[in-house]
Amino acid sequence: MEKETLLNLYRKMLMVRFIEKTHERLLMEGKIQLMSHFGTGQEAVAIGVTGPLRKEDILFGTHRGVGEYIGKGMSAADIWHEYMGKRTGLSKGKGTLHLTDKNLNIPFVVSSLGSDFSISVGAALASKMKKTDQVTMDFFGEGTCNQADFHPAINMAAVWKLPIVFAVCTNHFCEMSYYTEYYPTEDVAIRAKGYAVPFEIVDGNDIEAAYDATERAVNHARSGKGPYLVEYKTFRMSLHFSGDPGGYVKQEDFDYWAQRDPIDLCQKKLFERKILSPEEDKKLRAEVQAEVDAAVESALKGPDPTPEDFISDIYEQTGVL
Amino acid sequence: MEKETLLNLYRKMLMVRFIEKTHERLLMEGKIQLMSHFGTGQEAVAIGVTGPLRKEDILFGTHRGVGEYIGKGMSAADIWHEYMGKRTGLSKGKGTLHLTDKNLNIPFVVSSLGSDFSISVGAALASKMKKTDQVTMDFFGEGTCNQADFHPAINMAAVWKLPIVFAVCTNHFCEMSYYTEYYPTEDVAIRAKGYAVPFEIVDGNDIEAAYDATERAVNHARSGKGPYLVEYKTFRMSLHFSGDPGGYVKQEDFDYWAQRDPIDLCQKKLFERKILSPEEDKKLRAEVQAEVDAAVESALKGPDPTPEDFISDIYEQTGVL
Amino acid sequence: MGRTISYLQALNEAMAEEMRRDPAVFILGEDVRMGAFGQTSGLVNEFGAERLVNTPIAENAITGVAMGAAMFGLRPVLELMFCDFAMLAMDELCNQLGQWRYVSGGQYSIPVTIRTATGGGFRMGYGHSQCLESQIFQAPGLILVEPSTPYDAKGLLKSAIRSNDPVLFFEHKKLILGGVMGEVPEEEYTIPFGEAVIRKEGKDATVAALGFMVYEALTAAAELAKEGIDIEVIDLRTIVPLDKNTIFKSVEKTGRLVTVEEGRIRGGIGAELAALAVSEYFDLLDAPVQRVAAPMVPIGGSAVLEDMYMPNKNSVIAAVKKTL
Amino acid sequence: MGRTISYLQALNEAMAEEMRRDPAVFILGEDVRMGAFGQTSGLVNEFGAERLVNTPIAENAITGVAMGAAMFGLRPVLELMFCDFAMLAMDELCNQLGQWRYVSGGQYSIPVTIRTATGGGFRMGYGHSQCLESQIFQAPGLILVEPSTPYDAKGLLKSAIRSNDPVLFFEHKKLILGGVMGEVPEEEYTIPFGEAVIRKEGKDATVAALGFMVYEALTAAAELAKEGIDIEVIDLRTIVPLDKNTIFKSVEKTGRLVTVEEGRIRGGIGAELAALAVSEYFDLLDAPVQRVAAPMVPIGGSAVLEDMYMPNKNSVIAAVKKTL
Ligand SMILES: Cc1ncc(C[n+]2csc(CCOP(=O)(O)OP(=O)(O)O)c2C)c(N)n1
Ligand SMILES: Cc1ncc(C[n+]2csc(CCOP(=O)(O)OP(=O)(O)O)c2C)c(N)n1
Ligand SMILES: [Mg+2]
Ligand SMILES: [Mg+2]
Repeated sequence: MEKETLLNLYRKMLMVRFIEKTHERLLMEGKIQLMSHFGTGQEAVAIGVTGPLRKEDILFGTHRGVGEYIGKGMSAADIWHEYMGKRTGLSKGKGTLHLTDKNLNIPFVVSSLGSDFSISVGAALASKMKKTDQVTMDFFGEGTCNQADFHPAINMAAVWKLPIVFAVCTNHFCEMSYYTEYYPTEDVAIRAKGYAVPFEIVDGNDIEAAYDATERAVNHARSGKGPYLVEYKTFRMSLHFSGDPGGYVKQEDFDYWAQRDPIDLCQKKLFERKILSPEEDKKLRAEVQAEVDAAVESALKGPDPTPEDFISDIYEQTGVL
Repeated sequence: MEKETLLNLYRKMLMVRFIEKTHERLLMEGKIQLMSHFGTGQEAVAIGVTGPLRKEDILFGTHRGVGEYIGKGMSAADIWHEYMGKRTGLSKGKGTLHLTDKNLNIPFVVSSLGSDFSISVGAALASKMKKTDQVTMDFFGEGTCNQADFHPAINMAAVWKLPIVFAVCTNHFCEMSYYTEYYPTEDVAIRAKGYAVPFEIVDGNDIEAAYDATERAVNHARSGKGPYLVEYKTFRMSLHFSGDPGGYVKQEDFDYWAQRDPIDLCQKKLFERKILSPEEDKKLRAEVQAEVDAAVESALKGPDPTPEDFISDIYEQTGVL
Repeated sequence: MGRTISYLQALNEAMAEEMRRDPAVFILGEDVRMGAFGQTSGLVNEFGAERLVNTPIAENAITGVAMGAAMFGLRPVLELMFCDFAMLAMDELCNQLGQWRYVSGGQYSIPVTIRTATGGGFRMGYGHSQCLESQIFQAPGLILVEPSTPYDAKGLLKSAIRSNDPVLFFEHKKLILGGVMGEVPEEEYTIPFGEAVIRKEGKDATVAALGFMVYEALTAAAELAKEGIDIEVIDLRTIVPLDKNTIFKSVEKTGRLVTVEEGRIRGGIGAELAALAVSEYFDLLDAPVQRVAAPMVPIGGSAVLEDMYMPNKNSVIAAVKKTL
Repeated sequence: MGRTISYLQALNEAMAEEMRRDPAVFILGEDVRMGAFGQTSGLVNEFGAERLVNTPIAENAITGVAMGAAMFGLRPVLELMFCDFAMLAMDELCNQLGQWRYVSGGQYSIPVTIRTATGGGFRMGYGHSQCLESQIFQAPGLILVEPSTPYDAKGLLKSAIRSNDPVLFFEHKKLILGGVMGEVPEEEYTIPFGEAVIRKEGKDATVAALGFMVYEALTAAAELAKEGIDIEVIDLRTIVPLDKNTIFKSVEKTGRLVTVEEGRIRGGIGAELAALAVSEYFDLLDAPVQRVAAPMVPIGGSAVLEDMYMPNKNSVIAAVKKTL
């Protein structure tokens, strides 16, 4: 992988981690109430899934943290203004956790897990019918992959040979249970066999492996060969959400994966390949944290939605409400 | 296969064919209005799917004709009283096409295709939790197998190792289209791979092959090894429903499958194996038709549901309605 | 005017004209190339299989597909064969389709039209005969339309397809299968949402009806006329937006309101109309509001049971008399 | 009496007692062993993983599983984590679960209890904050329950589990997460469906409220009392069956009706109550009926927007005053 690319991915992973750690701190300090699902330890998946995407490509992301949104091009400020429910947010504070940016082709973070499977297939159908060369990336967790609509969605994508990538993040958990409680198989990816959709399984903690697999998948989809499925194996190092009491994660699993922190692994590569020195790293981290802090500051000062905002954007036609 | 068994299956196939042909005739004569989906040419699937079942086994059948209901033990009279909406019907005329018989463990013929996938899994879960040795047979068409809930249903059955058989009737059509329009694969059965569920594919026009495959599947499920999936390949020789204008079936397909009529094939076996003579066959057919005619006669004279029937059976608790 | 066509043909023409006008319009649904009830039949010949997308049987998913396509520049017209099956798609319809424009802060418009067959009378049993409009109209962000004549069917469907808001479009089976005929001009026209129509003027009571029930109300009006009772029959045409103005102007004149729908009574459209009457227009009422609707009973398969279930002209007549 | 426990514990006790009493009772749902909001927490220790079945994320399918199990001798208690997700299961709930007893001609009873968390106030956004009771109560064959106190929660949940009819049981998040406490006897008891309760007697207006809104109504009552306005507050407790008797006996006294719910207004529970009032109890009304409910707007994620959405004591006070 090119030096520049790896460094850029590293910076994005730092941004993700720092935004989420900052969110955690603000919650602890009682400065905000917005609950969250953190993606600690999964940054290489989120950034690897989005790294090879073009701006015109379409991303349907997950509820877990900000990874793929940073990866697709959102800034810390974009996120914080919306997260804090300000009218300066991308969705005027109406979405908060449901981050949306039409400009970046991030159309939907759905509330009912799995309800976006088919919406993403519809987006890919539009690309195909309009003969653009956009790819749709549908990124979701292994728990979500048990939702009913996975089945008709991947089936339609396969039948219609749509330019779409299904990216499964197997982070070992569905809420407060190990995914193995809900799976008759070790791997998720073999489900693709039923639809003759090509698939692969990669190490989700290795940013290069994750990126490369995504690139192969996206190229396949863009070239008109139809859908592709990638499973990224990783481990959720945070609890399910900010109110999760915990107690169900096996210590040995936690310890094993703690050794494999994707940011540490990437840092090691950067040091070994002399792309980055420890001093530069320190500076970079300070810079990223400063960007996050500035975004928080600015968002905290942002204006609230107004009573007019409250009743606008429901219908385009006037006079209905 | 034992002589007795084959003869019995043959008789049941005749019963199915004659009931449906009689229904068709009554419609043409304007004697009844009840629309129908006929299963002409698929009798060996329906009878093969139900043949190896015990009375305590549970059947979730399809909307297509009366095959599996006859196979599971309903009589022509059971069917006609209900079909004609009489209060002497099994469901007092409230179900009509939705044939139900608690006594025979035929609990549900659902209106929304696929909504019974999970209901059948629930039935199998109950058998497992209650430690009975019942098997649940979930029988459906390949078009229905594209409905979303197929996925979570077979997944739960596999995860919980439930005593259930998924039986797919691939009759080449989903309503007025060839199933290949909706499938990225030739076979349906390989979908079982995604859940590590064992499966096989059989000739659905050969009653012995169909019966034997079902028997293997049912034995597997009954022995506690979990679900099993069988795909029966056949061809729908009738149109989708009594109002279908037709015109979309390829003549060569029709001609090919007309040579493979399951009743003719079975009759040939019976003659060759000297289980039945042509004279006996003639007598048998007359006998079966007589039974159908008597059932129709009796049903036509059956009493209609009353205003009290209309408002009963909604709640068990009184005074709610 | 002058030309008389069927309700079915009116729908078909509306789709054909809009597809001709705008290449972004396409049709999807189960067997739309053949046309389950015939609404879309023949369109494939002019527009090709690319613009008539046959889908697998998966109602929630195909609703999502329509939604996704609409967010990226197309104008899908989705057919959900029976409105009973809309229950399979309620998350997409009510949680997502109706709400996403708002939740995205107005970034996305989602111009989806969903056509679906409603209503009973064909002995199709509990899950193919219901009118479920009133189980959907609680959701924000959706437009709900139910035309009763070929003229309205065409004009309102064209408006639906052009609308940037998601529209649910209900077609009663008795209207599409029953061959209801009506005058429809050759010239292009559209009908705005939110305008009810007075089908028959009258002074003794206001009857607000919907879809096929408009005909039952008109038959009731004719019979009541023989007894000297002169009712005004309003065809709502759109459930959301609701034309309160036309309805309550009429009530101002008559002092009496009867609502008529084929769906079940509890929490129905009649409940909403009655509630509006008693909260916002209390002073206009000279008598109790009467609701004609189906009882809280499933629809039996037997013809006898279905007939007991169905509201009809007799229910309307009885209800009107109660208000006098 | 004497013992004070939380709403959450009351639910937990009801399930524990019923599981002890009847081995056919079991619990299923997403993460019920841990307990998403804590209702089922700890039960796995006494009853084992066999009777606390963790399910995959597939709301329509797990509803079907509960239904199938109930048809074959078990008494499932299903948790749908958020009532917003009930929209994914509407076919099973409304078309199948509520109707199958009838369609089978009474052959099958389907004793399923479905518990689900309803309501807003926790900044969870458009799809985790709604009250969707009024989108389900159009369906026949279901019982709908929404208790507001620990006492009612326990007694009604026990009745639900024992009922041979399918019951939807709504638990407002402010009640389960807010730690609402109340007296609950040690001794066993159940509460029949269809009996509303007068929480506060009064003579000037009848306020019929539901779930958490009962508390807003009581707060409103206290504030109105300072102005000399004496309202009667009724807690409906069950939506189906509805205790018309208690409500309209009160209206007979007060001549005024205000309905209060957190769900959206159109076709809501208040619409049904208002419609009943104006059709069956017209002569009792001395003033327009007022409906307090949420507007036809999605729930914004921003605290500011959610607060604008939410009906509260001030809406109740304003509505009451409009009736006087
Ligand atoms: C339809 C629906 N059901 C349940 C939930 C509640 N829920 C939120 S996150 C989650 C677990 C998702 O697991 P997975 O897809 O593996 O993603 P992860 O949380 O591990 O990132 C659940 C069940 C939901 N949001 N939507
Ligand atoms: C949820 C739902 N969608 C659509 C239909 C309408 N429908 C009735 S039969 C049928 C085709 C079913 O195909 P398949 O499962 O292959 O069974 P077959 O008719 O071939 O026996 C369809 C779409 C339905 N009954 N339920
Ligand atoms: Mg996960
Ligand atoms: Mg088929």
